[in-house]
Amino acid sequence: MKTSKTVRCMSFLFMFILLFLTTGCADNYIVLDPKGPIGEQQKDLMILSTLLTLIVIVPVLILTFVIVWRYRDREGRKAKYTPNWEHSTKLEIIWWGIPIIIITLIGIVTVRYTYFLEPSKPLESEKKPITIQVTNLDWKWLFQYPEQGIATVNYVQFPEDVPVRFEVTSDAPMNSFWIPQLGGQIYAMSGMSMTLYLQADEQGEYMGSGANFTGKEFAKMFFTANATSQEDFDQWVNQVKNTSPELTLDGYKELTKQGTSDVRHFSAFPEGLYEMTVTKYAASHNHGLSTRVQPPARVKE
Amino acid sequence: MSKQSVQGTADQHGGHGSLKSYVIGFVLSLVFTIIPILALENGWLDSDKRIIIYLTAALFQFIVQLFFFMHLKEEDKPRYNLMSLLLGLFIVFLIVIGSIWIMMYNMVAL
Amino acid sequence: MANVNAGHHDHHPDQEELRTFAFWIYLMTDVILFATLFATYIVLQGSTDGGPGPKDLFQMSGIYASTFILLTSSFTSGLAILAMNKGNRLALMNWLGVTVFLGASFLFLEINEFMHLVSEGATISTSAFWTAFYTLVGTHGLHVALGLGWMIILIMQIAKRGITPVTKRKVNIISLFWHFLDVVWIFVFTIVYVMGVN
Amino acid sequence: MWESVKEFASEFFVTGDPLIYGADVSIVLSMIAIVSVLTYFKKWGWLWREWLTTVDHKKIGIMYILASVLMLFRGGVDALLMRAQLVMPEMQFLSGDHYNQIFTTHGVIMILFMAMPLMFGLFNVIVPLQLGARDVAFPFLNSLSFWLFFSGAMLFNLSFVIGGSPDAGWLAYPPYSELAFNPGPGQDFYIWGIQISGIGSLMTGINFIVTILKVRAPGMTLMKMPMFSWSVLSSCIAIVFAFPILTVTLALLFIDRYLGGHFFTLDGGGNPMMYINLIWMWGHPEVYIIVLPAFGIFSEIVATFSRKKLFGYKSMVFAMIIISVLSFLVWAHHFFTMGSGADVNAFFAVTTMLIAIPTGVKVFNWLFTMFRGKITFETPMLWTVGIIPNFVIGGMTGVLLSVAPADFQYHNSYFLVAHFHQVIIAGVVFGFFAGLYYWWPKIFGFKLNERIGRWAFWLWNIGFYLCFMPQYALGLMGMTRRLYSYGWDKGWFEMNLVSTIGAVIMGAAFLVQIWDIAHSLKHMKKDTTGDPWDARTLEWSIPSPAPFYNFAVMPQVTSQDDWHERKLRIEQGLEKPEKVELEPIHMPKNSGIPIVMSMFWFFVGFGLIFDWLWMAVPGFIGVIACMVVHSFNYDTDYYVTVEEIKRTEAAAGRVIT
Ligand code: HEA
Ligand code: HEA
Ligand code: CUA
Ligand SMILES: [Cu+2]
Repeated sequence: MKTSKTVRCMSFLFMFILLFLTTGCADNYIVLDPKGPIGEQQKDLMILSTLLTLIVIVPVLILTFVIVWRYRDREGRKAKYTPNWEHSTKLEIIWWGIPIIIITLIGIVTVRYTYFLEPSKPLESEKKPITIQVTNLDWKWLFQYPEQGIATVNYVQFPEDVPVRFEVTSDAPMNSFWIPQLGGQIYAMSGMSMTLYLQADEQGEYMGSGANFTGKEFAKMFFTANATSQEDFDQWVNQVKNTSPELTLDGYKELTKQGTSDVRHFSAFPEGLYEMTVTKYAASHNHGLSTRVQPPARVKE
Repeated sequence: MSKQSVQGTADQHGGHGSLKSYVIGFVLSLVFTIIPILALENGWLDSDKRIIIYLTAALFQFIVQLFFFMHLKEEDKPRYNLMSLLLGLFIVFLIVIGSIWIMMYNMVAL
Repeated sequence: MANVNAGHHDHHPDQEELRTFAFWIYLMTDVILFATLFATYIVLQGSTDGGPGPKDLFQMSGIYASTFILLTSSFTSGLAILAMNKGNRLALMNWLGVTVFLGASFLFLEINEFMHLVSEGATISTSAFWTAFYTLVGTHGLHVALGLGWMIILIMQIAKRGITPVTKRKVNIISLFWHFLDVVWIFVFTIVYVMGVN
Repeated sequence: MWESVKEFASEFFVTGDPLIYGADVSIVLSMIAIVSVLTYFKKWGWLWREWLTTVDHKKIGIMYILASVLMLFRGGVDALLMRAQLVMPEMQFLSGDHYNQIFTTHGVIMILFMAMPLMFGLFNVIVPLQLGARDVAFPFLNSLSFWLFFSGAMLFNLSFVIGGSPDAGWLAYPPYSELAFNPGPGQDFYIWGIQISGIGSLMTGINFIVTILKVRAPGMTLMKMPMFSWSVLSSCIAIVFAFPILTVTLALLFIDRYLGGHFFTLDGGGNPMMYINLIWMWGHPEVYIIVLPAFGIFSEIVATFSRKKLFGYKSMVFAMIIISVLSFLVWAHHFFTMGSGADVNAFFAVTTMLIAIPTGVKVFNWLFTMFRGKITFETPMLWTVGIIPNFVIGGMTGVLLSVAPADFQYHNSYFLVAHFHQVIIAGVVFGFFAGLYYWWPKIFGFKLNERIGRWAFWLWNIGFYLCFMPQYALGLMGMTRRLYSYGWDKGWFEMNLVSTIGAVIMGAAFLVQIWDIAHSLKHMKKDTTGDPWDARTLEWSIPSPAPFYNFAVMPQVTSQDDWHERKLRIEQGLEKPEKVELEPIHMPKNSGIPIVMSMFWFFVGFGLIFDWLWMAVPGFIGVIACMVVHSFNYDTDYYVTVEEIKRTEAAAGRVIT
């Protein structure tokens, strides 16, 4: 009798959990609700790999319940009992073989996607990418628009359907730059400028965050990534240019001090600030701001 | 630990190694030290290729020490010493090559 | 960790065999330790932060001398084993003494070199390269120093107790350790010094 | 004068938080209580002779287990505090600083001071008994390992009340853990606490490799060795090759902090990425180090309670060895997002996935051990059966994480937190619980109460699912780890609430277990058989608890489940309990050196943390002195007389003629 309770409780529990996972407001699962090509493909990959693993995992779970149920010790049971049966080459081949096959499949998919989704690979698009330089500071994000000449803190805006080339560095402990709905993250490290291409296919405000712990107020490092139409973007740039103060070198020094920050806008920033930030730590580091050849654009599958 | 519980023979790591083998080992180790020094001081080949000489000499030197001084090949069976050494060298290889590979070629940074 | 050689002793000869085996495994851990230091050194080799590099400051003649000294000491520690196997206690102690002397000379040269480098302005906090350099070479030096202390203690024990299964095992182990340090030095010599100035 | 004392104290002791004052008071009170009880009952001598200086592997094992349960409590309290802070958005329960310290100490304590010693405890108590050996190969070294672990753990825990705890995460990534950002002593406590206990772990690894390879009962070939011993061997192989890397990595960080080095600093050409690379070269093998012995435990339990031979023994052995080697090949999966390039990521993604294959083989072999068995569900088996689906799901999410491009989305999110708690709790913690329930009678001589045990099992499991399943969801909602607070706008409230409820249930489960122990102690039913589960391996052939010399007579092993086979033969009348010739048994003497030497290590660590050379240098000299004294000591063993063996066996209810 004990076992039947075991099984019942277990299955009850699983249902309960499933219920939770499916009913908890579905639109919260932002990672599974991507708004850009990179996030889209990462989601496909997540689903594909989940399905592939489930091919083995589900039978294993079922097998566990069946075996435990059927071979429990009780009065007058009919199931076989073979106390010395300890080897079967056939069975061994099956359970070495099936996982090998599944892993091979997942492996192939993974390797292909790894090359394809390499973060520094430009996105294929007719539109010219816009570059945004991101600096991780103690407990805020600084965004610089080298093409537009403006800068912002804890807020980044860009046009939809245009590839965004994020260049990411740090003037503080290592962080990780992440906008879940657009795609995966990349580490923000001092002395290096990491490249991450993302793109928003839809207008909207997306949550952005720092994903690698940097100290006391790390939890306050959320920012908003706002994808708008090209016109709105241009208008916003103009507005920032006309109404916001300038970011001076002293202003930057102020920003690097530890502390949180509200959203801020700057109509200009010191020439070459980003490059300076990177090279400050990269005196000997062999991958600072070298002008390396760009890898070829990715092609659609 | 009573004696019957210990595997392997009680043969002590004593009897091996003769004066001759030590002398040969010593001479060889001197040779493999002098070669890289000469290569360096006299500038044999060009500087990139010279590195191969250095590393080969070091490797031979290592083998000499292992066999002539540390008596690796005289071990009793099962050869746990040899096995652990091979596994150890494998891990050494991983640590060194892996670090270089991961650290020196960061592709995403531009 | 030097006390791997210690522990309770036993009159069964196989207990000594266990210890020798354990020491071998300890050596493997030391191999990994040095591998990690080497990996770090290699990765940070170029990170001189604009300061002096190996080519600027290394003085090879001293390094050659200490290399030959260490090689010779490896040989003499082997001779000590031979003497021990012949049951010649005095020769054993003498050869161990010679090894200690050579090891001490090696250390002396190394300390000298370090002092020279520091006087040239390359300290442990000059740049990542020098940090890695002092750490790697210094760790080897520390091992040598440890080995010396250990050998001296061993000579005292042999003087007191003669060649017994226990002292025999201890001598075997220390000589293994000494050869091992020689091997490590070969790689320090090759990778740090020779390739550094290449 | 008074002023300067006050100033010193305010820097030295952690101040300002009622929680910490509470802890201070309770620590002082319990110290006073312990000291006065010991003094009142005149137990100091007993404590010193029987426990502190012991070299008996069983007692050392018990001390490990005791310490680790204590640490489970400490780590668990940390977990509950974190869950309390996260229960709803914008909680004001803990400040950012405090929260950061708590998740750091939680991670470090759980893995290094809870899981590791619990594992070592079981190694110690069981492995020599399974092998039919008198003790481990090096009992003195074993005791030293324990005391080093203990000093390291105490040193680390001290940071809670003195100087301040580390707050850079359980792996202390630089540059945040460097002096420039983390000037307090907390990070040095981290370094020395782990360093000292790490040296102990390394020595344990060596000790058990030698024990298993060289000190087995006659006739027990490697392929007749019980599966738990195999798992210990494979785990120790990984220890021996991984822990030196940790030692070096921490030493380098310390050189940076103490001597002004530039390994991982921002300036001076330092390279923080190298630390990340190195620490995971240890960190990944470490997680398999703690899970492999659990695999061994499942194998023993499954065979015993299915009343069937373990299925696919050779395959199991092979799988385990592969896992321990492969675990060295996968470390970069922890930093796919560091930008090492597609080649590196692809390679390490594939090696990571490969581990699923041998792990799966083990799962299948457990299942087919039960297949056509006669399964009963005593607590050890209940845990094992509960673990299988749980661990399999955790392993599956591991495989999902190993899909490198997808990991760009999972990395450092609660999805990851859920993955590792699932493999660690379902694999390691529950596995060691299963082992504890299984071997408890052998260790202490009485069984734990089954009914209460079953309650604990259900509470732990329900709590577990409630706590960690929602965390997968949170990860997919974009919640990153190590957040001390989050806003209402994020939509993370419900799941966090459920998660916290789950954590509280696990806390209750832990209390039920403590109650189980207390209850069973009170209503103790002594195990007189020595073999309460009708089990299969040698440790069950001797009385419970095992006499200090383990085996009165060395067993002669002829088959894989030797004790089981012997029982069958006796039942069929093929083998009579034979007459035996007792011989005096050779035993190691107790030694006070390990504990003294570890105390000196403690002083070295403490002195260096506070830059007090007047303390560190004498401490170091003390360490050296202990080694020298020990090296000169040739009087370390004695013989147990036949008379005493007879008396001891008779007291355990065994007549030896
Ligand atoms: C005991 C501890 C333990 C164990 C056993 C595992 C097991 C595994 N882990 Fe986990 N892991 C951790 C502890 C552990 N892990 C910890 C602590 C961290 C995070 C640390 C931190 O960042 O703080 C981590 C993080 C972590 C990451 C990094 C993620 C990130 O930072 O972004 C990855 C990525 O690949 C990973 C993968 C795996 C895999 C593939 C396994 C595999 O070994 C799992 C294999 C098992 C199975 C798959 C189930 C059984 C198999 C079958 C039934 C056969 C068939 C199955 C298939 C074909 C799929 N783990
Ligand atoms: C062996 C490893 C292990 C174990 C067993 C656990 C057990 C638990 N862990 Fe932990 N955890 C880690 C290893 C482990 N963890 C690691 C390595 C990290 C990463 C750290 C980092 O980011 O650096 C982590 C991080 C971590 C986080 C993420 C923190 C963050 O990123 O912000 C959370 C959050 O929920 C958590 C929760 C829990 C819970 C609820 C348990 C429960 O299972 C605990 C069960 C509870 C008890 C056993 C309590 C018993 C005590 C009582 C009943 C007494 C009650 C009395 C009072 C409150 C006074 N853990
Ligand atoms: Cu990160 Cu260079
Ligand atoms: Cu891992």
